[in-house]
Amino acid sequence: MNKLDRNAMAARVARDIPDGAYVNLGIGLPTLVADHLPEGREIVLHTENGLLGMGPRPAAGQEDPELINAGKQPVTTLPGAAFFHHADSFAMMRGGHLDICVLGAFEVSIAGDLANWHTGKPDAIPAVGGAMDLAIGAKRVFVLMEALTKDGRPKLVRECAYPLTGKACVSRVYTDLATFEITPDGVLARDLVEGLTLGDLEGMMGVELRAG
Amino acid sequence: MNKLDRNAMAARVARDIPDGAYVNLGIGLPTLVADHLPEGREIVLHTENGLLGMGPRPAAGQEDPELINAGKQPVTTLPGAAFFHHADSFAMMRGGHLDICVLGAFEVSIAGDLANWHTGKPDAIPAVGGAMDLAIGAKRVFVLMEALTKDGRPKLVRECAYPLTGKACVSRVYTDLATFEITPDGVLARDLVEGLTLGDLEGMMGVELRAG
Amino acid sequence: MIDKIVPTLEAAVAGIPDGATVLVGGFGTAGMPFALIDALIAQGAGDLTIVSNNAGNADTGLAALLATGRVRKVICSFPRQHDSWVFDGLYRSGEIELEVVPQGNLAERIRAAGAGIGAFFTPTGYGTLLAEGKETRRIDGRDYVLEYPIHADVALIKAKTADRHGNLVYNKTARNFGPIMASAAKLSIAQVSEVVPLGALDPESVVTPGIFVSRVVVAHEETPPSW
Amino acid sequence: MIDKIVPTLEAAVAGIPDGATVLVGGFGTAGMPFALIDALIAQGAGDLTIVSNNAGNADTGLAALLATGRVRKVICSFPRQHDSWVFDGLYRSGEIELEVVPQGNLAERIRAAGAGIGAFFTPTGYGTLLAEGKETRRIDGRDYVLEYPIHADVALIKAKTADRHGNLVYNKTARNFGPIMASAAKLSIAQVSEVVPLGALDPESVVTPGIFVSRVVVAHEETPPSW
Repeated sequence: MNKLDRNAMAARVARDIPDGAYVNLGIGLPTLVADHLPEGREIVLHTENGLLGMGPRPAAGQEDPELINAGKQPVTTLPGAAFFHHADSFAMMRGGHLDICVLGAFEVSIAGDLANWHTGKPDAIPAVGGAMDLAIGAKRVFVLMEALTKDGRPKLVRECAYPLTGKACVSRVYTDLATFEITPDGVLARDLVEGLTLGDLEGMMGVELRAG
Repeated sequence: MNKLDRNAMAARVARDIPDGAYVNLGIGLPTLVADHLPEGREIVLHTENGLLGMGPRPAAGQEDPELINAGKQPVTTLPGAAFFHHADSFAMMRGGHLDICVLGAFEVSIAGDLANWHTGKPDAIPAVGGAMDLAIGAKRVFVLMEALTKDGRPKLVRECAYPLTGKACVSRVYTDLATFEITPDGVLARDLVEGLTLGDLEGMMGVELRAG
Repeated sequence: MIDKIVPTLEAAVAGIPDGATVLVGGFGTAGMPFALIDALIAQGAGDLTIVSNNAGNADTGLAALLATGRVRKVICSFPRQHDSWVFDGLYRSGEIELEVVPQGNLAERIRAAGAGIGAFFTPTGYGTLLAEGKETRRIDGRDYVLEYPIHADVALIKAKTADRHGNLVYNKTARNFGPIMASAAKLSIAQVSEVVPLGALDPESVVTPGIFVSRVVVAHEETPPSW
Repeated sequence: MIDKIVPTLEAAVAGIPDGATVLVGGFGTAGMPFALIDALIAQGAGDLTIVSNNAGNADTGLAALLATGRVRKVICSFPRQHDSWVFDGLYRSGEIELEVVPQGNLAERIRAAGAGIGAFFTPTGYGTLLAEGKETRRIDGRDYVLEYPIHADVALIKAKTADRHGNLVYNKTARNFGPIMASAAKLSIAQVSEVVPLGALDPESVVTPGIFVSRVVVAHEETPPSW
């Protein structure tokens, strides 16, 4: 069984982003999706700190401290870009105008609940940023994450143990083992990596899956 | 007794608008206030259809059909003007950012209730426009109206008979007979026209007044 | 490739279904999308709910649409005007429903739809006929009325300049309801005076980002005076 | 004559009282009004409530203000960062209160304060720890949480260019919270890179109309990188 590496995972998501889509890529692994958007598709990237039409990181020396993304990294603008303030930016998200949002996660439940903001540890300082807005802030919310934690526990779960970011908000989960479609009738698994059967996968994840 | 004419009434209001004020002038008689703003004061006029820094009517032939005021009459912009959309414009009003709003009225009650949008006639088609927003849309709401109806009934009343535009929203009423300050402790009358006593005025208006 | 520019007014209004709720921009004639309204009349959709500041003037624009009998209901702030005879006639004969909304609540309800807000407490209208039957609440010593968003199927708006992404800038007080209406409809259609190449609009000055715009059509028309 | 330009940073922050609620613009270092924050530190007001997206980075700006011990409470979306050691220390030792608000609710609550909205139903946060104890409601099949406006005494923001009326335009993503914060405070203070003559700003492109701005001060400073 060959798990997908981070670039292959990002490329897998990128393949499903259609021409013309308005997309927000979350911090961390999802940011990598931008590097794999298929040639010939025009995709408009949103960053919640007030920009549509975000372009790639500028060349060294060309960074502008006042042109950054949600991860506070330097970016550029593409032709057709627009700046707006924070209330307008989050109105755009909350109002369901983005086609797709790609997020990382600690856990996703089979009902599409998302946990990605808080470890729940009693001594952790809570910090949510835009996570809860992103969770409900697109027509479709894709999660991109490893299927298992470092110690081998599944991250697609019956019910989230971590504090929730949003309820029933995830449409699809892309992982290094398979892609999971969250539906009202259960979870469909597809794109299983070579050498992995649906039965194997069910065993590893501990939830019921159907071929999708 | 010399009642003030319309221009004198407008000039009386204009005298009380301080330098630097942000002001909305309602349709009708209040619009006339703009012609009487004292020299040397810089006053910024708001029109609720999306403009701060409204200037006077342009010269004949210079009208722009896309540059109008709330009364749908052609206007101009002054240096320092800004355009904005309707939600922002009414947020500006509702949020209490305007210093003064000057409105016409059918009736004002001694509690500061305002009636200026609807005659209440059963066959009238209701139409409110921005009246209710203006009524609550400034730090101070001034009413400019004749003190009496054409058939001699007072328009400053104990309780409004016409349907309300807003409750307890009027600060001051400028009329052709006197200026009335609405306070929690009752109505103060000042600036009585020559030849009119407070007693006369009380008799005409049918409400208790104090010299202010 | 994103290209929201459509070649004809007919293509611009294609697919608007019977029963649609349609936001129509404009305050007076400024920002009123006359060409799109005419195209909607020609297109033929009926049983419409129209949301606009007014309910038509004289015999053109919204008034012409109302005259076709294809409008079931009007939601507006100020239907009655000296030249609103088309609406007045339909209303008095019971052929059209009317919901009157204070102008700022109308704007905020449209904005709320675009912004994903479920409802909001507004002070405007409290204690008046237009708040009768509505939920109220005293918050921090002030009285408010609960108002709900106005979601729409279609928005017809007018802007000055667009690019192929649908980014828009407006002209003066013709901006009015355009930006919020664009955000509140599933299908937002803008008529513009000109289209410029992508990148020609300054990102700092774009008023409506293209994400809110579905179709753009060029319509050369003189704005008639409102006065 | 309206002239909101003040000559010094000291004059810009004069009169900020103890106990004030202060909105501080910026997302990362972009739009962070460092000069005004330093002036507030020098001015000495205490017992402050600070509303900002973050709770300070490294030892400058907001972090320096927190380090003075003059901040009672922070309302923000994301206090915890790799370099938020000043805040972290105060929080862990119980010397500062924290209210964490999802970023979009934070923005909308600030906007609501400026817009005179009494409260609003937002879907963000529903069903999470951050909505515990809050009023909820199901509207049209979706669940919402009721959130209240954040009114402030003071806003400290950064813009690019101003005129003497206080009209502002911003630079790129340094715009962020500036426009809504300017609208939500009784005393809104903007530091800008330059002042231009009245009339030099295009009325179509003004982002914050001067009505929302109380004082403007020119501060020449390099924005440090956020990365």
